[in-house]
Amino acid sequence: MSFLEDYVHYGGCFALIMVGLYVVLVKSNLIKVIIGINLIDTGINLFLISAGYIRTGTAPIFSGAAQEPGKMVDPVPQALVLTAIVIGVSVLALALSLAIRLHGHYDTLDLRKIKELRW
Amino acid sequence: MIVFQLFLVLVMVVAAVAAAAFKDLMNAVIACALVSLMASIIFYLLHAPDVAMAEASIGAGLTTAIFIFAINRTVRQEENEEAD
Amino acid sequence: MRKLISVTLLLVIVMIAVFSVSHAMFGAEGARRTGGLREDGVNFGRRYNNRALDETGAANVVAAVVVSYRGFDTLGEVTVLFVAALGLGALLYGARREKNAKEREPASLIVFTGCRFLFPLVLLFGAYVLAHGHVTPGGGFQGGAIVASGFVLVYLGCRGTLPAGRLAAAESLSGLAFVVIGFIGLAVGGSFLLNFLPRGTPLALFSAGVIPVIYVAIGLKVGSELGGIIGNLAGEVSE
Amino acid sequence: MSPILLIAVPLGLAFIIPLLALASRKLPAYVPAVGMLFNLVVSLYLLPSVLSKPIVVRTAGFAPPFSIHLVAGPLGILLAALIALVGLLVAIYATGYIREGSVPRYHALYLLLLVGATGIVLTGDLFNLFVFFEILCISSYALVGYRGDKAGIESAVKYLIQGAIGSSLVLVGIGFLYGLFGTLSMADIAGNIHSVRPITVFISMAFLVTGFGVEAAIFPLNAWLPDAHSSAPSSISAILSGIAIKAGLYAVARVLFTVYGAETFLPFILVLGLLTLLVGEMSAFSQNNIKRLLAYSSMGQMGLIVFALGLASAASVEGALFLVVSHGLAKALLFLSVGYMIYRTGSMEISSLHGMAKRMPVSSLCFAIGAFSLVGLPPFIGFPGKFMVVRAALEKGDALYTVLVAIALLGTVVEGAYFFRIVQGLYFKPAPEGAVAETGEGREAPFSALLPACVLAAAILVVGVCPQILTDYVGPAASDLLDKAAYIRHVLGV
Repeated sequence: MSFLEDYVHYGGCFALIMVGLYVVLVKSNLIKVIIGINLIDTGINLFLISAGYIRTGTAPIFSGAAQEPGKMVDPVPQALVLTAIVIGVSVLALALSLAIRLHGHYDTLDLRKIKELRW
Repeated sequence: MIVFQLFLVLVMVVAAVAAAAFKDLMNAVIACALVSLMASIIFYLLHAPDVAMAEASIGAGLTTAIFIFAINRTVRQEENEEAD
Repeated sequence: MRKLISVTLLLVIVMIAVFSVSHAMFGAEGARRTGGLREDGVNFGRRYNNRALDETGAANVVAAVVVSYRGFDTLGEVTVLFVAALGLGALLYGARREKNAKEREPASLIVFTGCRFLFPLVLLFGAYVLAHGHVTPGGGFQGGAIVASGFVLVYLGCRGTLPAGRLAAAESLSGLAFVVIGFIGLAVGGSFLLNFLPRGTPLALFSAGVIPVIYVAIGLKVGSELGGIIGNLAGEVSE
Repeated sequence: MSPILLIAVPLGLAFIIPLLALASRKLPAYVPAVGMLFNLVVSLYLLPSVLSKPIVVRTAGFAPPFSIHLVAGPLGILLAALIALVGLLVAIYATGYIREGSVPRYHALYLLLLVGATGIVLTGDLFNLFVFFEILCISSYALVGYRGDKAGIESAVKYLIQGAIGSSLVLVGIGFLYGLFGTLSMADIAGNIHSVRPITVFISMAFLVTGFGVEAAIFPLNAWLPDAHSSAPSSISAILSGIAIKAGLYAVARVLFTVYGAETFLPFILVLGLLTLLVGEMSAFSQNNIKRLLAYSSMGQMGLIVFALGLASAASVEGALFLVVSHGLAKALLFLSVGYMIYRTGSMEISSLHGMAKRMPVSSLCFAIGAFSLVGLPPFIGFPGKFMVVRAALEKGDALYTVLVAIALLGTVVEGAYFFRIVQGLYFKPAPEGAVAETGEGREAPFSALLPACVLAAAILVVGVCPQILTDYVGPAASDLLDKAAYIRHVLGV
């Protein structure tokens, strides 16, 4: 049971990253590919947070009552993930605007049909 | 507790697979939002309330809205895959 | 064929990843059990947890890390969002007119009234979250995102448009405020983004020196940028 | 004079641009030039003082490694000066060249791209490196698609998908490193790198190098490069070829040499560089599109630089850095001079450039200078760089290296062949039918385009004639990259 408790998050995040990578590699619809990138981002965020997790820990916030700083989980991955989430949204928004322009030019989002330049 | 976490992770992974499998992009986006929502609850359980808030508002909320606006301006159905 | 190659590749990566996570000292949990290597003087997380309250005055250690210790990252990250908003505007510049031609039907009265009622409340909640980032969970990004979701409400429910000029001005001014605060720190104490205001008593609203000020600037910037992004994608920003 | 000004001042200026755009339509075009002029002055002022000892800048008032720190060593400041110089000249070029689209946004994005590149070369923190890397990447995705035509949007999509996967890999690598060491400072990680099993460290290194390698266009990861560089506006092609891939390569080199000190990994890098070189030059040889040809030639030159880095002796790294500077200047010159030729003729076919020397003599001369410099002819800046690399490879004394450098020189011969073909076309072939007859076509490029091109050409000639100007700085920069112990000592102050 302890083993499961240690690795359940890692399992989940690697599964997410793999599903995302699979979508990016195999699917040919651009919006599907962007969904894949989004899944990868979520998976990586989960991975970073899991790396900072302590099973007996508390949230890294001092709230009134005296708390032991030694028991808090690692705050740095949380800060990194806050940054990573916003970066992920930025890339996503830009990708979707590109998808809109691409659709305007070709009337399709199927990357196999878009062969102006060689892939 | 561990059962709950296991359940959340399972739902998340299933939703991700569903997001990959749906042909209707709108459904795929909703599944994607579900992934983010589950991730946000897991973040909270991992003692990261700040990240949980950010993921819930940005990941599950705004991202979905952005996707839906973009799908409205393009196409909703994924093309059928040819055998390759 | 493509599927087969992809799946094999992915399996290989999974094996590698699992192998390296199973390392005994991996992550904070591994550190707790093995001790070693990561005393206070080496490990970021433990040091910040121990000293952040004294050094920055912020009860929320994550806020202290985001704004103070790694404030430069946050400046860069706000810039990334700025870049995305600019890039989106530049890319959709030519394409904006085409879809606006067809009028959308107006929302029903109930939706319209509901949105008008909710919009100020959403903004208020966003402002609360972004101003209290240093004492409770929340802060600039979360608050900004909530403000932006208020804009989504306006686009969807009230069929409203936001003037691009004012959004751009809010973006610029809040970004400038961030940089200027950084420069004041450089001028006062010789270090960019230095916390030059008094720390105050922990857990009060006016504590932690410069952290809430920066968080408000971040919140405004994130809110206006995400709002602009959504408006551009929805084709609802008036130039 | 703190090196942080190199990042913060242009950033502040970029934030002002949308405000200025509300007030005036013309004003934003001059902001990037102002910012880069400032950067050039500051970095040249700092350059002599960092040669002996790097300046370590702390942020938020906490000592390294416990806050983000910048490490302004000779390498960082040298590259920052290069970025500022090329950025300034291309910014001047763009004031006249960019007319259509959302012009203020173009200039803001352009300035932010340069901020990202400057941040990459100056930072001493791994995650901060990632953030600046993202600024660079995202602004270049947007700028590649800036014109909104079919080719631009399509190549931007390609670039974005590959780049996004690359940055995801970087983030995974950073996660592994943080999990293992609990620190993000590059110097701190470098000091502890031998305390864990090598295989575990290797995994994170593979992620990081692959991720940064996408931007650096190292061989198997470079599918986006020819499309992106050829479809972007010419001013952006100049920056992408001259600056952006160099910044990616800097990230790879910094991670490999400083963080990991990966000596055993270097032969692999060497071979990859050689492959990149050969693939790039061979593909360039068969191109009919001038901008695609230049893009593939960038790939070839990057291959040579990676090859030189892979040799990892002090002399070869000096040669590599010299090549970085020379290729940055020469490739920017080529794209700038070709920009108005394409604009005037409306075609990117090489055959349409025939006889250009009569119609646009200055641009053609600049093109020829850039081309000869890339090939490595003696009076130009490309020659000392290539010479240094070849000499360093021969100094290794191993027959294997001699063979490898011979293969690399073969690539140079191919490069010479196609560049001479183009220059011959420019000067000695008759113009295509009907080209001269059209009104206004024979005009030379405007002054705002000729000035940067002439300055670049002059720089190429001057440094080519007396390379000591540069070699004085390249030496300390190379040791900055190679001497891991000194880097750790300077940053952590032990």
